[in-house]
Amino acid sequence: MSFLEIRNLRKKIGNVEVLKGIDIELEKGGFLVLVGPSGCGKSTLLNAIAGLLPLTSGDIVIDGQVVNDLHPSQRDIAMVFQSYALYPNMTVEENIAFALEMRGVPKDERAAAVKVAAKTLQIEHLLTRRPSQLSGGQRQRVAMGRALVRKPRVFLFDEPLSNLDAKLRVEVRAEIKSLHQNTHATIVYVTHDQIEAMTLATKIVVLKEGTVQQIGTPAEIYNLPANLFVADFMGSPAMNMLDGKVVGTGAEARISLFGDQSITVPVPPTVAAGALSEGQSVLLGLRPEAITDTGLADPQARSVTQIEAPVIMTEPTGSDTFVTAELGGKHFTARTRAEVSCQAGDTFRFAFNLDKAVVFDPQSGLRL
Amino acid sequence: MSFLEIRNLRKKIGNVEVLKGIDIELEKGGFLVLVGPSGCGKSTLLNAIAGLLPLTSGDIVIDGQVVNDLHPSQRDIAMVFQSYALYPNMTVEENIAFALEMRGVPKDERAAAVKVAAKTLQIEHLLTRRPSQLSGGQRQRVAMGRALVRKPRVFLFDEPLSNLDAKLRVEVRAEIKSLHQNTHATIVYVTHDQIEAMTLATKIVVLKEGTVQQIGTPAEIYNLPANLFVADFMGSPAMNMLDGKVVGTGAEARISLFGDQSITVPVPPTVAAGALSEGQSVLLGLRPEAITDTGLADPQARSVTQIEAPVIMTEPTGSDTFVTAELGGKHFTARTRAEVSCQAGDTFRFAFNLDKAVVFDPQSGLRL
Amino acid sequence: MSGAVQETVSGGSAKTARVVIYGLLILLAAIYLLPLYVMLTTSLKSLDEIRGGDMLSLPSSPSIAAWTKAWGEACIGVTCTGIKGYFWNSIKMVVPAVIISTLLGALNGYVLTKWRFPGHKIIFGMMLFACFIPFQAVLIPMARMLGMMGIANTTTGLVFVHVIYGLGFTTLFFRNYYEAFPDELIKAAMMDGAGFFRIFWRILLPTSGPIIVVTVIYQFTNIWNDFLFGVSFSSGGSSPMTVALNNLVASSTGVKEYNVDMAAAVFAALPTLFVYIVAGRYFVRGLMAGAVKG
Amino acid sequence: MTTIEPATASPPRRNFADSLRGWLPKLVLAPSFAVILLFVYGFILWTVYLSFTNSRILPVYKLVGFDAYVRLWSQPNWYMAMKNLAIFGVLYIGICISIGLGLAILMDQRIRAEGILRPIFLYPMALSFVVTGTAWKWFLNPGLGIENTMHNLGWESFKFDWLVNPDMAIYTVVIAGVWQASGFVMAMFLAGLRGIDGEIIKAAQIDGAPLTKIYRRIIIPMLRPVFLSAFIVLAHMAIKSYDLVIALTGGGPGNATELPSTFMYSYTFTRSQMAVGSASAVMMLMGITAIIVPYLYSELREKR
Amino acid sequence: AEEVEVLHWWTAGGEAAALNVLKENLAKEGVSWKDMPVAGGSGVQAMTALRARVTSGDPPTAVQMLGFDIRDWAEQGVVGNLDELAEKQGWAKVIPEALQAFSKYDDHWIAAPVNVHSTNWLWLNKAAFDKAGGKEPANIEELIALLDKFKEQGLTPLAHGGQPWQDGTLWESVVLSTGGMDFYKKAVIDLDPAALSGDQMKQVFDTMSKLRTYFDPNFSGRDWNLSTALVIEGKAGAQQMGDWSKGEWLRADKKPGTDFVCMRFPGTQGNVLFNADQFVMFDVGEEKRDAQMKLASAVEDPAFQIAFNTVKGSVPARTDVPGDQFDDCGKKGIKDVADAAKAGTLVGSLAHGYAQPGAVKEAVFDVITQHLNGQIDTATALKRLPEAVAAAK
Ligand SMILES: Nc1ncnc2c1ncn2[C@@H]1O[C@H](COP(=O)(O)OP(=O)(O)OP(=O)(O)O)[C@@H](O)[C@H]1O
Ligand SMILES: Nc1ncnc2c1ncn2[C@@H]1O[C@H](COP(=O)(O)OP(=O)(O)OP(=O)(O)O)[C@@H](O)[C@H]1O
Ligand SMILES: [Mg+2]
Ligand SMILES: [Mg+2]
Repeated sequence: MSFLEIRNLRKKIGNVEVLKGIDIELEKGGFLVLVGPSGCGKSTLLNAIAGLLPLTSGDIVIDGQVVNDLHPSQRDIAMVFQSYALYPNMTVEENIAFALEMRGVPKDERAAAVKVAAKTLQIEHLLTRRPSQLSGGQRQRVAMGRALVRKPRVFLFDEPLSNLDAKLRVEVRAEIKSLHQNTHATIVYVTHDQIEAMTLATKIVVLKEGTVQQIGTPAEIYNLPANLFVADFMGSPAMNMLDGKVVGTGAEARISLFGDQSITVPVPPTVAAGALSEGQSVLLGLRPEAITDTGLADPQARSVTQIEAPVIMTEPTGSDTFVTAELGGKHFTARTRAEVSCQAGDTFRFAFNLDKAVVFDPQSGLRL
Repeated sequence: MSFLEIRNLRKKIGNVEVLKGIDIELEKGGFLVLVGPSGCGKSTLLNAIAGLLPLTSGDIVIDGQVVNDLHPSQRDIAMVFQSYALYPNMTVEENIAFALEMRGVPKDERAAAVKVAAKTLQIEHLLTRRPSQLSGGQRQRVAMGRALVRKPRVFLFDEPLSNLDAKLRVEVRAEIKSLHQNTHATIVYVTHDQIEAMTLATKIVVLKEGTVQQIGTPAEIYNLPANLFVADFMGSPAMNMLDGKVVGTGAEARISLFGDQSITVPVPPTVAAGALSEGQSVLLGLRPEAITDTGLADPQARSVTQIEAPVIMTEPTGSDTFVTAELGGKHFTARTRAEVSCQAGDTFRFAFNLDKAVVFDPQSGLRL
Repeated sequence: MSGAVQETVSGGSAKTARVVIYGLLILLAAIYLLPLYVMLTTSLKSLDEIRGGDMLSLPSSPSIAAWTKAWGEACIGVTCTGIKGYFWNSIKMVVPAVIISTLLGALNGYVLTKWRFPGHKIIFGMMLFACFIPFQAVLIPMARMLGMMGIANTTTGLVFVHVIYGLGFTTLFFRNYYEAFPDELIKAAMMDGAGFFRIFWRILLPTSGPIIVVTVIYQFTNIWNDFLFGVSFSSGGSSPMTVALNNLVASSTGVKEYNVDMAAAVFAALPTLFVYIVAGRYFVRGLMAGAVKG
Repeated sequence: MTTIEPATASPPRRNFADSLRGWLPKLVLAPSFAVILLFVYGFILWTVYLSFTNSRILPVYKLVGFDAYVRLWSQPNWYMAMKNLAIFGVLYIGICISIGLGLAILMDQRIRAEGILRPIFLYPMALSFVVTGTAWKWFLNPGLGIENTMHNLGWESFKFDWLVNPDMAIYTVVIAGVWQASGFVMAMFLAGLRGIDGEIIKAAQIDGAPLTKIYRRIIIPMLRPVFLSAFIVLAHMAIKSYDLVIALTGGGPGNATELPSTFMYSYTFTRSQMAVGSASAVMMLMGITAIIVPYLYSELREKR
Repeated sequence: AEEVEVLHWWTAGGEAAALNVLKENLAKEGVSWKDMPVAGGSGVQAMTALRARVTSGDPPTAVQMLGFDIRDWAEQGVVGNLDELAEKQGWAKVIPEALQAFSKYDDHWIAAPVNVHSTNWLWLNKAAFDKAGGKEPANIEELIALLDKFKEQGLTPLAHGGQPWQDGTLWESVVLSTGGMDFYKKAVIDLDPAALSGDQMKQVFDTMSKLRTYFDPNFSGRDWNLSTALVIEGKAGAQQMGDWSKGEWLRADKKPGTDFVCMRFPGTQGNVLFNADQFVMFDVGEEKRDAQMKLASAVEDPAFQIAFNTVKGSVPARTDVPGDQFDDCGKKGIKDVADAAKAGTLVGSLAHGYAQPGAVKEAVFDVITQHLNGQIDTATALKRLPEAVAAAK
């Protein structure tokens, strides 16, 4: 049975419907990540769960109890904000203990609880400082401590890492992950960083303009995006979308690419049987890492097609080199090994691994 | 001959020496990227080049001319700021034309120049808007347009992409790159994003606390970091540093890892001949992408060692999975294929590709 | 601008709470309005009604006779042309004084934040401290200086005095505002080839709207309401409004025409009231933007 | 905050245009500063000098030592003024801040009519006491004002004669002063409240703090800088208060509402004891300095 | 054209109208009038403004001024010289000596006196007075008895405005009544410490305390004319005030003898505490001197003296002006002044600056007001009075 349930949730702010009927379920101990472009309603949804915004319609159910009318403080939820929202006038210790104090927990119990939380987060030496005396990463940890100490039923995180620099972000991400693994907390987490979403989530919800685009595990979202929006949104560089046409039918169907009859690839295994009809225009979605130099091609892959194409630009990142090439007037990006040396203008031979390719209907944008 | 030369540049602010003798040379049309942790003096150096800060000592030479005493407006330099520094009260067109206006360029010439720049950057439809009505990416482009229109001798960029979200960053990065390739402009670029540095630079300068750590091409910096600082700073996740001890001498020398006599690897080809002596403690630096699942191991690699280790944590990013494992009490991170399924607690067999491994002296921190 | 406390899911007591809040606010507003109310109603009453009646009652037969008298007929000294002439005197004094002091404050704020030099803090501190000098203490030496400069008893002299003693405030306002103005914009303009003044005119001033509003409101009300400088450094027909009002209201002999006094007082208050009501919202916004450290 | 120094600030070789560029900011500031130096600090020095003379009706410049100070500190009026300033200052500042904060908090509860209410609370600041003094005198006058109104309404025993009661008159000055300044204080607090990060309040709500506690424990402590600004503004207004007293009580009944500012004015200008007046001005300046300078110091130091 | 600039605090009502006569007279001589009215607190603001003007080196042509202020300003060497004109018009003969003492400094004429006020008057509402027996009180005791009768009628017995100068005006009348002219001179003019703290002074303060009980509760800070209005309207029985009070009665269309009674403050008949408005001529330089002389001459013009003083309630500063255009009170005033001038009992009023310099005056006021308002008791007042005087000297 699901622990957190959101049923047909709608929220109007002024005349704008910001959330247009959201349905989500999350099991106990699950880690739900909400992703979506800026302004899609992620924070609004999180605030609604927390009770910081009244709902227009729909229900929020926690552990079987409809909490729509409960005040935020009675929902037994903790929240970590993007700005951390630490109380600047209190020490770290007071910050962490504040929620307990509000609940009337006796002083020595509070102190003990703070100690435990501080130990978990390795901020014991900071307890007497004020937020202004902390670095970004430390503040982040205090904010987590404040949530942790309450042992709430649900944790909410609103873009907690977006104020950190890249290096720290990786570290704190790992901390959050291990925290989740150790405490088995139920978490709803907002981000617009796909890597964060992929690495942390047990379940990802992709939102766009107040509607759910897809709900699934990270692997499902990444490998089997429900539509073009999800495909494009998750992953960086974005998934390549190659114009194709179905040639042949049934088991013999192939897809010709780049408007070139001579380049055909087999229908990827991800496509549902009978979803394609001959002559149909499709978009073949292929992640950059599925297009590589021939040396890197996955030896276990079932269908690899090699295609030569002129190189437009190379971007060596050190660990890999992204190569942008052109075929049929369209660009695509491949991820090759860092050693591969090719330059703009060269013609290069790419290995297309079609095991993970997905096919979309260009009209509806849905995956076939 | 170098086009931009910085000779023994020092800058004191108050009592603090922020730049401690910087020497840099950049050829015409080069793309120099300054990287380094926050507060290392990147912006200060850029401001010094621009003439926005007086030097304490040293020289800045552009095209053979010492410009130390020239006012910023006379150095023929354009700068793009992190915040873009668009004039909020002017339209896009006025923003772009401002520098020309200040130089007394007649109105119709200005309009023509703006048109050309706007076309290059595809912002023609935005010319009458104000900065507040633009998205982050659009602002970025206007800021570039403002620099571009002046056709300066040198472009300076101070973290121009750090305000953009991940997706947009990739796009604009590509734009800057093609801009550089098309205009052959001489560019000095500050960032603390390694990917940006790697993909854009023809030359990278790594700064730390006001001193140059290493100057080199992106590949040199990434593959042959001069010291532990550079090694750690460039690349994400960071380079794994494995404790090692040299066993044997000369051509037979190997390095035993993890304090375990039975795990030995050959001395990597990057190590200078005779740099190692028997029994010496070393740090073996290995990038995460050089440690993979056995299925992905580079078939062309010369020395691959397979080692089994217990898995601590896995982080699937979609395109890859980062696996953190433990040996000899130390953690290391491997980049495996996304398909690889292993979980915390499993024992997993890793392939260590030593072609690109580097060895450091743990005392001095220098590469051997 | 949103309230600090947002709307949340709320219990049943919220309705009563709102009633209490509105009730309190309306009650307080009524109390705050009383003096103005009394001034207005009194100015519309006849003298007999004022003497006999209740201060708070509404006028039984409102008449604007007192208004026309105050404006055009009341005697101040030996001239009986009402306060209208003095109204314009005040305008002639306030407008240049506000413009000049605002402009100088803006320039000072600009230099003190964007063109710092060693000692800028001391200079700013000294200018700020100047805000706090009691004006009574400067009357005599000021009169001497004005005499020496040949602008004693002129509107120019009054403008000069108001500019000087307004400078501290205007500089403070603009400095705090420009402090938050990104340096990078200045750098960019410098590299674009703009000089000191052009940066100011073209970049800073056009974006100083909120703080200009605060400064203008502040200066306008202070200078308009000033009495001490007005009575000391002006004479007779060139006196500002407040001096004329005082001559009308505080005269020690003769029948007190309270309705005329009040009408004149309302006239004297009109411009500042107008400024506050029209620009009040920008005032809080401007305070946020710089005058108050939040 | 970084500082921009013009590139031309230090290099050795400079042509005229460059050196002008370096000097320009200072040149722009110079007139204002010079004027302040002369017309504020020069005058302060002049006042200090006068306090050591025996100037009476007009300044004389012959020094006679501390005579004026001796006389100042032997004036019962001066002690009364000091005592009144203490009472007035404490109450005026305390009540203004309390009411201003209270109003700001009420106004911050998403009030619909904010646009109407704000100017109502602010307008007293716009009016001089030359204008409103008469109305206030009426109000507080037992025969005309509130007391009379209450009597007319049938509440015969109502008594409000503070204005004419020497022991209470100073409190009427407080009332009128609060009326005038509290709206301005409200605006300052409102600006402060509007500047508080909404997420912090959300966090406190989730932490289970009721509204009262959110204000008491979180918001009000965060407004500390506003308290300081308000205190400074009010303190200096309290010390400089002059119109208020003159319009309301003229310093009476007796000398019950004498304040240092009225003391100084009357000794300098009506009593022809300019030296004593100057001495009292010097004392006032010292008082202001004691309040302002530490504030200025901390204010200017924290930036860096 | 010639111009005079006149600083005065007759800003409204009849006085301003009377000044208009002066203005028009001057206009006939081709001199325009630049008005510089500064109202408030019997010239407090005016003196401030004057100081600013003089300091700035641009004094007005003439300034309305009282008593010792004139001397103070004369000492500063900023005033002009009227000797020539005074000589020509024979001022010395027609202006009482006591006044001349202030109009001249160092034997030079510096001011043109406009009028002579006297302060030791008592004003009674005729109806109430008649009801109370209609007998003029001859001393303080009888005054108290009269006030008691007013009280019985349900009136405010004594209308008083609680401003320092009004308190002082009442006080000086009480001093004069209690101790006679000798005591007044000793205490107020000579500032004899013994007199200031002696038994007679104790009696004065006790009387003040007694009189205080006949005030209405609203007296604090009230302007004198409002107190007069109370008597006019029959809400109060009596007011002690200078003769300018009559102007209020006249403006209310009341007639002396029928509607109100004017009498010397009980026990002071034969003595006059005077207060004269004078136009002090400042040193304005040669070009403006001619106009200044015309102004001074116009001020001393008998026609103007009559026109002005009938309105103001005071008596002409010149003793040679016929009194037939004046009402009964005016005639009595003219006679009293003339008699007193002869008898040497025309003495300067303390409350209006003709007995002591401003500093002393204000210091005495301090004690009087505090005592009257119950802030200090009589013993303290007696102790403090000589101290305050000494400190202010
Ligand atoms: N108070 C408000 N009044 C009007 N519109 C609002 C308000 N709050 C939010 N919105 C609108 O609701 C939409 C969703 O906002 P929300 O903050 O939930 O986006 P988000 O997904 O969190 O974006 P981001 O990634 O930028 O934080 C936006 O279009 C926003 O403009
Ligand atoms: N005006 C100043 N006064 C004192 N120290 C300064 C000033 N400006 C910069 N610094 C110091 O100089 C050092 C370098 O600053 P700089 O801005 O160049 O760093 P940076 O490398 O650009 O950092 P970031 O990546 O955060 O932008 C920092 O330690 C900073 O504290
Ligand atoms: Mg959000
Ligand atoms: Mg920087």
